[in-house]
Amino acid sequence: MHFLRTARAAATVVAIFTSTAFAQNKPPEIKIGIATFLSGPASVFGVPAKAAAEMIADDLNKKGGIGGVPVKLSFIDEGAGGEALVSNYRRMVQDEKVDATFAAISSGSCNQLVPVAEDLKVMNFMWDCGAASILETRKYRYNFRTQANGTPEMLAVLIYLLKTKPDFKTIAVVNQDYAWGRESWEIFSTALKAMKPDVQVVAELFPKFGAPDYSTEISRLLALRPDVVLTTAWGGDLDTLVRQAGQRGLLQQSTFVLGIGESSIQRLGKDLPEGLIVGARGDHWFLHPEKRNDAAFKAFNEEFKAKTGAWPIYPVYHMAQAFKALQTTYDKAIKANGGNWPTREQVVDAAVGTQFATGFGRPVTLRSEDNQGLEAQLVGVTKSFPGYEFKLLDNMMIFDPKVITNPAGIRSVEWLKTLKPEFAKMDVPTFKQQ
Amino acid sequence: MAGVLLSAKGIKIRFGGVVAADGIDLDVLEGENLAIIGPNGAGKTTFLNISTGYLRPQAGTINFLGQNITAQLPRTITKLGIARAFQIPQLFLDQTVMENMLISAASRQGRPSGFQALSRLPDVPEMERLLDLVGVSSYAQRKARELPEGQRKLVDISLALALKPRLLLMDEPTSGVASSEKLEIMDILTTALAKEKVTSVFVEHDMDMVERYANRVAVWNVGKIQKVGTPAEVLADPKVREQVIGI
Amino acid sequence: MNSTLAILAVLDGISYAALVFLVSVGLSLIFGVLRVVNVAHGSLYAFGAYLAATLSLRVAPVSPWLTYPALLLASIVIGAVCGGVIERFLLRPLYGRDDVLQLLITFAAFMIMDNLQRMIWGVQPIFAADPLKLLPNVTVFGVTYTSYQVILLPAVALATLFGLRYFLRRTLSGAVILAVTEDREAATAIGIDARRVYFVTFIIGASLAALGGALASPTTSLVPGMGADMIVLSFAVAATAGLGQIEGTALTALLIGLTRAFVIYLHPEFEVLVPYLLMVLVLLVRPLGLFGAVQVRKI
Amino acid sequence: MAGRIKPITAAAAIFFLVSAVAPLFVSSWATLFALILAKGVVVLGIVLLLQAGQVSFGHAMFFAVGAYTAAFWGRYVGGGDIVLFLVLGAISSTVSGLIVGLFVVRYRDIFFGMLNLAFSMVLWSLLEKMYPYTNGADGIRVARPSLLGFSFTPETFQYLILYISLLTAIAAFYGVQRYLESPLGHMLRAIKSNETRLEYLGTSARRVLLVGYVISAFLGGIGGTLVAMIQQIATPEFGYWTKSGEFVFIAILGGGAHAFGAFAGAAMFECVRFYAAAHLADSWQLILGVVLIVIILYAPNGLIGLRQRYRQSGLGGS
Repeated sequence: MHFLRTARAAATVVAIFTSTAFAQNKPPEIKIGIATFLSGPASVFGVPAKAAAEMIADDLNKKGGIGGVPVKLSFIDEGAGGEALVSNYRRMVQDEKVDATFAAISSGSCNQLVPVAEDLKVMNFMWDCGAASILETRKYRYNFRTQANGTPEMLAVLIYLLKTKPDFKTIAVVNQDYAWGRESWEIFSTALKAMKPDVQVVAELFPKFGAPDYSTEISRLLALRPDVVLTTAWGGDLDTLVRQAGQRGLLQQSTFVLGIGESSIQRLGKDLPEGLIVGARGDHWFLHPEKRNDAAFKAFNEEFKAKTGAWPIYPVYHMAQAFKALQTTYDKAIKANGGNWPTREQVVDAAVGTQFATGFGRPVTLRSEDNQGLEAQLVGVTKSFPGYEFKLLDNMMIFDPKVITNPAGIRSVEWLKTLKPEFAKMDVPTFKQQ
Repeated sequence: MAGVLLSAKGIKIRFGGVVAADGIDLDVLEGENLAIIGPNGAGKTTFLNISTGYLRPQAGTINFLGQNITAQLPRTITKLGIARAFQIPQLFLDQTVMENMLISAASRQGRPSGFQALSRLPDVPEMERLLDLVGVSSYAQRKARELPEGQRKLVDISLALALKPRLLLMDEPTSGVASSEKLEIMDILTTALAKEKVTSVFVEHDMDMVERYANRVAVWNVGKIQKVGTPAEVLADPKVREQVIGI
Repeated sequence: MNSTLAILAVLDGISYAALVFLVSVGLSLIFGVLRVVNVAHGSLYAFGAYLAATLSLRVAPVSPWLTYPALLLASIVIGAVCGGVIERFLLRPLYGRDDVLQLLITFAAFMIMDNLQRMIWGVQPIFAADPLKLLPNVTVFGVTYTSYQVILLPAVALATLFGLRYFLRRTLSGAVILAVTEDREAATAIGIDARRVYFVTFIIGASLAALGGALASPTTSLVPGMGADMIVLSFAVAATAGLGQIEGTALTALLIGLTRAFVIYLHPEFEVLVPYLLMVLVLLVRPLGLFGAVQVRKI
Repeated sequence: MAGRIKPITAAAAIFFLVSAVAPLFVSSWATLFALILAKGVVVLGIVLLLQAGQVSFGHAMFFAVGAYTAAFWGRYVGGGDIVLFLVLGAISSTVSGLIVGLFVVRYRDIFFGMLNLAFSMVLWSLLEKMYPYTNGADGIRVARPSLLGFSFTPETFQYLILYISLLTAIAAFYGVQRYLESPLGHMLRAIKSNETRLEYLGTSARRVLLVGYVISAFLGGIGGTLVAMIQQIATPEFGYWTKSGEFVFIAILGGGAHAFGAFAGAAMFECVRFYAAAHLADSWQLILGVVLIVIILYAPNGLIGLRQRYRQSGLGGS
């Protein structure tokens, strides 16, 4: 087994090159590798998030960086496809020797990169991907999720629906046919069955991801006349669906629930009517009712608007959250190390259980049992307001993450099955758009 | 009298309105060189196509060595011992002449290997002999594409000979060959056929060739056989002279 | 499923078929004449859509009615410029060479155009619905349709079908194209400039792809990658019909459109499978497609 | 002829040697080279069919079959071993190659390509749509397998899989080389230049093509299994038409005339993609497209053809 020996020798070589343990001098920079969509449909999230990352890094470095060390970013494209993504991620970690990575937007990418990060012993923040299962199946040391997952996100939307429209009898779903579309419906429908068993599901439609045309689906829904239509689609798909449905009167006929519609509001402009229930994947809204008068929050939003021409959407806030988490973690690690620069492992130790103020909403905690972030959820309903070319959210509810996130150690679907109708009666503060 | 090798009975075929074979009866005898003549469109090539299974007749049967081969696949008929040479040489242009020959040899033996090198087949000397016999051995290592037309024609015939057939059907073996070379090629060819003990049928337009090389001639006209006989008999027939040869 | 739903499904199927036909027939025409499968066809579709949307958004503030000529202009510009460049500089040097190379160079064009599209128009979805909104809605059994989709699109498709038929069967240029399709050598022998015919045909085919895109643009969000799916779909339609068959392409597009619509009503899970499964089944039974004609090789 | 083959074989030997040694110095190359080798194995299958003048625009289906074999095993049986995966991948792709092959070898040229495309798109739609079994578009994770019962750390595994890929690639290269020189291989090439003649020599062209097709499916499957283990995932994208196009692309890039073209092309393709993605994240497709056009227009025999052309001109013609 000659090659095995060679391989072992090689591994030793690698180990010598990569491990940079022991007494640390302050490095010249903290390198952060970021996986985001720069191509493909999901670049509607990835490109604004990249702009945000660059803006945040600039601001951070102007203020002296993290613990006095400037940050340096490098990006890889999630849209390049599986193999290219993994090889580029490895290159970033092994050749560029980044100190931490933020990966990624799609749960598919996270599924691929999380084990790689664990293998390569690099701290990774899942900054945007939502599949609950990733952290439920295994306990990771190096992987953290700096935001919520699909379970509280969908549950918040569902409870909002049950609170605001308690009498609906029928529901249909039109979701993109991939993990998020399927999983979000599984979460939503499981919880719905548990909390309101009498509702009838009249159609489950999963058009192909990136489908250019929903005419037939819309005809079918127009004929079926469900009380509620749920979709967790996003990006171009959601835009197309909403516009085609609006054009043909479907939005007026049924109550539409856009599970993660916050990211499309500005783009849809006048094509988005009033009265749609919209979720935001977290408590993200550029006019967040609890933060809207916060100077730093306003400055961030204005700066982003000036830079990109649009108000921030949730991936922008998710990116910012990852930075806040990193900053908090480093500060904590430096403090724990008696003011000296921490090793990589010490930084990872510090990340466990960190609570950090995002500045964009309520604080987030990285639950120490499973490294899952606990993030509040904001849901509202669309309404026109003077001075805006697009709809704003009104009657916003902000949900407490500790209540609507499944406890560590219980798989979300199992937990959702245990919910009772009374669960939806919880007290949730409601905010008017001012 | 030698035995009957190939026997066609009542062969009929038509393409749309054109009758290409209208009740063809013909026996090919062991050891002979039978020439087929006739005007263009008389159905000569169609007869070869039917005999080798490229076309399926609408009526009639073909027997070879007493076995019914009507509408069998070309490769099945080839396996039984009928080889064919073409009016336009059909070679593997991207391979060398020797490789062409060895493919033919490997085909004859069946169950070709996927691992032994072609160039190491034990048939190499035999193929060299055949190429030598036909007079193209100097081209053995050249790509078939590089050969002049006359030589291609000979290689085409060698490919057929490599199959060790009982019967060789040739479609205008000297067409496309400069007239100065025709005699030489036919000389080489008939010598080789005699040596290999192969019976032959050849379609031919050149009456000189027919006179010199055929034992027997069959005259085709509008899908029918007008006359069969020795070259002298046939070429003396005034009707044949008028309608077929055009004198 | 009752008869009302069946009628709804037919309407959906027709409007889908109309768009698919426009794109597929261009592909089929190009193959019929040049014997090239144009993999960049989907990109021409996407470029047509993007340019149409860009122009529409420009002219809509002046008068929304100007968006219709804008759609037409966009398809002609894309067809002539992109189609012209592909034929003249990529395909022409390869005539007479291996088919694989011709196919693959259009694949290269597809990759480049896909990338250029992102560079020119960015990655954010673009939407220009003015042409759609100008036309009134129609209601069938209480279900609302846009007349753009159920009337205008099928009308354009029919006009294209009959226009192409007329052009090929009744005009001199069309006769020349048909002559080249049927026998290139003979056509060249009687003095037809085959290279010009190729050039013109490719531009017509490319314009049809772009027209498909332009007409689709008011109904859908334009996003990166929209071309890649269209090429296989239109290829499936053209191959199922028999490459080069114009009327056949129309009937096959209709067949696929209707089957797809009924499948969405009855078994939505199998929607994506429909065109490809039909293609496999048809090709297994009729290798030359439903309407393809056999050609015997002479030996 | 011997003079034509030998320098290429030497180039192949150097290439394999570099793949074995270079990653020891740059650790991120381990995965890069493993991918190049695994894809080279798939492209060998394309090169094989190119000998017969046939282009399969659906060969990614066997790549996907190989990859999903490993993925399904991990998902429904659990665990897994490199040798087991390779054997299973080989079996499943060979069997599916035989089944699909029985249909497609009746067709030639564009029809062959079309039918392959159609089959692959059916497989792709099934992988996409059978969400409960396949996870749809997200694919199935392939856990790091053991080797003959020994399990490995991630650092060791990336080298292990590199050397497994290398051994597979060398074996495949040698096998294909031998096959192309054999009577069956020559008959495969004969299909391209004159199928009618082949039939008139008493050989069934369909059977010859079927053997070639099954071998090429086998290679596709092996390559797919390797890539699934290297990437630790299998997704429907593995079977999408653009993937098939990519394989044909690589074959033409390297040069379809010789087995080494597969590896030369794969190396070029992956390196351009790897480094273009690193430095010009947004234009790797553009670069690859331009490279392909230049190759097709100016070096139709691919990268290995370039070398031959250079050599011929160096000899001063004749």
